[in-house]
Amino acid sequence: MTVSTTSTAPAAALGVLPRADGSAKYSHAGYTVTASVNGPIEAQRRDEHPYEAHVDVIVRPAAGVGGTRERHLESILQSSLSQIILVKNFPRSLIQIVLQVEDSPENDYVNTKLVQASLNFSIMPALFQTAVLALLSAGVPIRATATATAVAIVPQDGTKRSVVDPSPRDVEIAQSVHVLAFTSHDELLLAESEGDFTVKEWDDVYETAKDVCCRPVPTKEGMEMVLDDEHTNGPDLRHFLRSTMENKVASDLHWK
Amino acid sequence: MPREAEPSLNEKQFVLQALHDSVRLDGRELEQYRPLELTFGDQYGVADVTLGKTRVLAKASAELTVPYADRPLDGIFNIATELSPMTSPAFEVNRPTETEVLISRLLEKTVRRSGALDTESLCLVAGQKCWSIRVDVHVLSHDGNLIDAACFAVVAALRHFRKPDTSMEGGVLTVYTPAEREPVPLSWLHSPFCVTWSFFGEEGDVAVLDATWMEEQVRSGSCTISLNKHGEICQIAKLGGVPVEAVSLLQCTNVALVKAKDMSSKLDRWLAEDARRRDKGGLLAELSAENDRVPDM
Amino acid sequence: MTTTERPLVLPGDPISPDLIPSSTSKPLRLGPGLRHVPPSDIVPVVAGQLITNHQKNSMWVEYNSNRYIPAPGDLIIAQILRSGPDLYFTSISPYTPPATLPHLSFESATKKTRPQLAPGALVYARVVLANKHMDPEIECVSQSTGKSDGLGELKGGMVFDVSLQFARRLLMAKSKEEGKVEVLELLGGEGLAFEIAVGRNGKVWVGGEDVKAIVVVGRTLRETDEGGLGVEAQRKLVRRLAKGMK
Amino acid sequence: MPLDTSTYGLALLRVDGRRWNELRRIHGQIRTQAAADGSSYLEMGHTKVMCVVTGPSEPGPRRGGAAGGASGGAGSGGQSKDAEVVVNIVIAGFSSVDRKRRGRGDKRTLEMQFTLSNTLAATLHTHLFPHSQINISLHVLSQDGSLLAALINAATLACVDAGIPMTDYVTACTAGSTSTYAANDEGADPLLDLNHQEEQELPGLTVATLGESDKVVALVCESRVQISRLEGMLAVGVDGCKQVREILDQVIKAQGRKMILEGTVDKGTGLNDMDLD
Amino acid sequence: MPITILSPKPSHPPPSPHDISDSDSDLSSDDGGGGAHLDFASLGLPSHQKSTHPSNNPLFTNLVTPGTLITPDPQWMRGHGTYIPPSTTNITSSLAGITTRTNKLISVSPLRARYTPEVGDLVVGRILEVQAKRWRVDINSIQLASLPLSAINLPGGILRKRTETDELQIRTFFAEGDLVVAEVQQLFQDGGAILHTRSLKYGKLRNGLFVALSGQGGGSGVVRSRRQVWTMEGQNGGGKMDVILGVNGYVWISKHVEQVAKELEQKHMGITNMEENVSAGVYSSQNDFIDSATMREIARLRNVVTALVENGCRVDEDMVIRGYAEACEMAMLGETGAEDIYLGGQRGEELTRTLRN
Repeated sequence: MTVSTTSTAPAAALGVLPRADGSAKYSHAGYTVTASVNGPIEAQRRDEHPYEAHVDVIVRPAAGVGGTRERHLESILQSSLSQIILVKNFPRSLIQIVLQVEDSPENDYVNTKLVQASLNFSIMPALFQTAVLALLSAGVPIRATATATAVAIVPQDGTKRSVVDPSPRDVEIAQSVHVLAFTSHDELLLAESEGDFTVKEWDDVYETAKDVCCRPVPTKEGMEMVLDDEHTNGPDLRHFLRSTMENKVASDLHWK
Repeated sequence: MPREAEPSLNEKQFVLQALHDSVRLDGRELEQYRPLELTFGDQYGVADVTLGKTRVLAKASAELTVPYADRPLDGIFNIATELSPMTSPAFEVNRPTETEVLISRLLEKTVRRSGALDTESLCLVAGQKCWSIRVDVHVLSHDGNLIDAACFAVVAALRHFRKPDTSMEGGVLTVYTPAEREPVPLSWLHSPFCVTWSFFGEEGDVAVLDATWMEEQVRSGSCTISLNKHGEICQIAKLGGVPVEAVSLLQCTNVALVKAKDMSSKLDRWLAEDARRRDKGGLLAELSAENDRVPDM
Repeated sequence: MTTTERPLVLPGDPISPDLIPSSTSKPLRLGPGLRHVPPSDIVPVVAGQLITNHQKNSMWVEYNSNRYIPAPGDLIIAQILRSGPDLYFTSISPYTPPATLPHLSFESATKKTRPQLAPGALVYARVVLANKHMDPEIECVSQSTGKSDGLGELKGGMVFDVSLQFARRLLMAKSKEEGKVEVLELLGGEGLAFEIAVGRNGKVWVGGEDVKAIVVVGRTLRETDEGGLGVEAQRKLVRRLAKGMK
Repeated sequence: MPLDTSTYGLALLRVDGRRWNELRRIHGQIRTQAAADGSSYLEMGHTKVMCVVTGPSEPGPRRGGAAGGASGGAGSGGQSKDAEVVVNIVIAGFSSVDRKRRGRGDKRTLEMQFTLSNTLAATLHTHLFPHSQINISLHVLSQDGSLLAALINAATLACVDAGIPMTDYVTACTAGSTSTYAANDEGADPLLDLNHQEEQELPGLTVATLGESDKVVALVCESRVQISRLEGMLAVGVDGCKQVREILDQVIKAQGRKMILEGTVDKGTGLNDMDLD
Repeated sequence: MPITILSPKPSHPPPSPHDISDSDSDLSSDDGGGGAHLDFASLGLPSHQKSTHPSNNPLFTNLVTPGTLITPDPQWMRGHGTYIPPSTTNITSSLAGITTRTNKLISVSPLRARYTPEVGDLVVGRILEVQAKRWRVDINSIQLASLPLSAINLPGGILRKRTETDELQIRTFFAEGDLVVAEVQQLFQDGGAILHTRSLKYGKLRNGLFVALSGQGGGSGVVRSRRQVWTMEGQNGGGKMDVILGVNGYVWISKHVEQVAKELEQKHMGITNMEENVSAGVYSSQNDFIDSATMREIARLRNVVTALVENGCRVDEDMVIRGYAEACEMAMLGETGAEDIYLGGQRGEELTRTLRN
């Protein structure tokens, strides 16, 4: 089984929405997502929890009205983000995360139906990553940072190939698609799978994803990156996250 | 949902006092817009408009569908405006607020009712097949004057948009995927723009263009005028509020025309720039014969 | 200062032990952005620069945000929402539960002589009580001296929103040296007459007679904050705006 | 069915036989509902509306969302203590030819509610009634053009009947132009008070003014028209509003006279009666 | 730039200004400036009125409508129902009503308006809300009135101290939906009223019937007068009836209960004594037995009141007593005799016509 990736390096900008507490715009693998984070703010009575903050995630497709698929994505994101946010610090309050999809890669071979939007499962990593960046931008206390990726198992010439950050075309022909997220402590935070796969395949996917998400932070010399030719699959998300935050902190603390 | 915070009495008084002295908090002239910027997305039909700290994203999309029974010769054209909590936590999902209804009505009147898009050209087979064009307006950041920004974004997105090409041969309708044939632009008739005046004070004697959110919260009335560069009014909406001399309203309309012409030429320029940028790669070169597939329509 | 002394930390990053002050005489004090995980781990929860003060035996993470979380002792600008039977409900930051301000928490206030504040009035106040399970409480009088110490209603003027960090820099005792913000002195130097009150909740109140002067002060503050201007750029900005006023 | 405007140029008569500057018949009545604080019934041609005003009174439980009607003036609970003007419009299914039912969330109706409530809030002295609500309920029984204008006029009448202090009457009417924008006819004449047929085919606007002044409270134009024609249309509309004000004033005065004659109210003391005491 | 009306090219003479039909309630502006239809008959006015042109009638000179300029003379002071537009001295009417002048004060009393409370008014109200230390009472005004717990007579006499138990038991005195008669004790700055029931005349209402009319403030309805409460004999075998005309337009007609009268007699013996007798019975919500004849007469009295209002008459003691007597007579002339209490439509008109003459 070979591993391949089609995507380019991710790009992100923080604080793009001047009126939100925190915001981020993130583009990767053809997806562009903008997120806003507001909180902790007053929770509605029905969402109020006496001992912890309610995390509200809203996913809005670029075109068309959201449906059950979006609600499903929201509930997955909500439960995994609640794990890293220190919800106990803000009882009875609300942390609201709104994810607006701006662009998703188009499958040039199909004319999609758009009025009833149904977001593709493989958008998950982009949504997740944008949410984490926006939380960092808002300064909402979190336990650890986290990175996420999608891996598809695509049959090819009788063998199977796993693709990191699959394109819509890959997803269409894939046997199974998996989304995994890891915290900065290398803990598995989220694992969602669709399709047929064996335990062995899942193990492979896990290793691939962990490799993308949990690459050790390069030392100051940056030599490791060059020498380590095994790690050429996919972008180094953890490094990306750190350098993005470095820029943000540097510009915030320019006066120091 | 938490209520929208109201400005303090000090702020209200100060803003009014300053406006009476023709001073705006951001140093603008009364009839001056904030910097208007537009970026197109990688795809066709995505327009991201910023007006100061107000930011609106519009995305146009097309779908094949059946025309309405009472209008068999027309395609379908809709503008969807929903303010999400991203705009402000005071907006709730699936609970339309007054602001939302008003914006959506204004866009509807300005763009749809004024016949900016030729809906007849969207019809493919009378009574059976037509295009349904939909524009989704997403307000990402609200710092006043959503209407002007949203209208600009909608017009920009629609003019930038390309729908899949179709052909009719021997009664067989073929819809080509983007891989087969380069998508085609919509049949566009004229470009209307909204210009919103805000009136201040008991007498409504101070009139200001492109109000910020703070100014909107203290204004006593507003009037949105939609025009195209040919000097045709598409819509005027002064929905109550402080009484304004009829003569002043006529002057407002004349100034609005100047602003609309200005927006029109800006949009033309940006569209041309984007077209040049896209053309460079020679998009058609990317397509390879290997990818030809039987169209699914 | 080199970056090694102020390393970038992300939430969950391990902190190398040599950065943790090891004085045995004083207890270790953790500032904002850090979390103590028993038994002995100290973990950042926000992204920022880790700052260690060996003298005071304290450490914290320096970061910027837009959402004010009340802390006791902070000076803030609050807006009266409504009056209850014996206290005012005030707003410190948008969309958060109201903070309470007892009617008697004003200088020499009694049941009969308490100040009458209309909904929408502004007060400069100090946070007395802030904890995560209760709505915060603020006061406009010093508990120890019974004096207002400059707290109380802010009359007239205008409020400008700035980032929390910029408000903190303005409030620093040596704002010019430590906070690298010189605009207020510069504006005063240009001959502008104005009063100012800075709230830790990211609000700056500017009072004065001249509407134009207040607007210039406000624009200077906002542009310095949003543009992240250095001292030299601040000088240029003030010169430009002050010139435009005349 | 396109409106045949070709004959207008010859006879200068409109489809219903009116001249360019003529209003249709206006019939107004007040105090039509005994139980209400104020009520009115108004016909402008074949457009017929009914209005009931309740209040100013203690605001009821807070309504959720936009479904409960648009509110103008100042909201309750905020800093401002002014009365809130809440308008609710019900358009009867049988009021128009197509018998189309409009749901509660219909955006056109919501927009009209908003317009009406903000129009009335501009004249009603809402500051006199702190923490209260003025409920205005309108029912459209029959539609033949100039609907918004008829609603504004009916609401004004009902508010006067309810004894709510106001700066002056707010009256409204429509104005149009004799040829469509496409005709690009520079010599197009303005028209006063459009009926349904004219409203469908010709450019038009609704204008509401305050009292006898030229001050425009509401101006709604929903059709495409050359900017050069706006002045003429607006002028005719503003003049029409003044005529409507005169008519509404007479409706109120007639009721007042009736009450004086019946002895329900005293005749009062005026400035010139000073010698009497 | 003044507004000009652009007239069509082949200029026709504009239609004559609309002849405004002055006194017509059914007012119309016909095509081409139609004529006025004067139809006094529909107003039910005496025919001799026809000759007077309304605008010349001195009766109508003080009738004003919103926006009417009353005087530009700055020597006058503006009162209720008027305003002065900014940067002028013009006292302008903000209501449809009648101007009244008290010395230098010009005000307009509306043809009709909601009740505005004044200190000392006797009102009938309905408890809408029970709060910790007060009730909120609907008195047909702009705002709900409040009745503080401290402003009622507690069982056990006036000297009894109010305790926390009373606060907890607040619903046992008045609960939602109860009707009370009370006096306006004080007004808030914003016009809200505070009531009290610290007198035996006031308190919970039972054994009777409630009628809502429009109150003092304009138009037909209850007017402020010398006596708002009285007891009258029922005809046709009915017992004594109490009538309470709340100044706010709420009316209560009930069976007269002797016990209260006895207590009133005791009043002469000493107020403290008597106050102690105020028992929990005062706050009972149970009706006493009412015989059917009294019930019928109560209903007849109610119909008299509504007929008066329907036909634009004022409602005061004199009118009600005379109206009741007249109604009894009218009933006796009919076929069913005393059982006929119907006073709607024509019969009501007939009744009021007799009373007016």
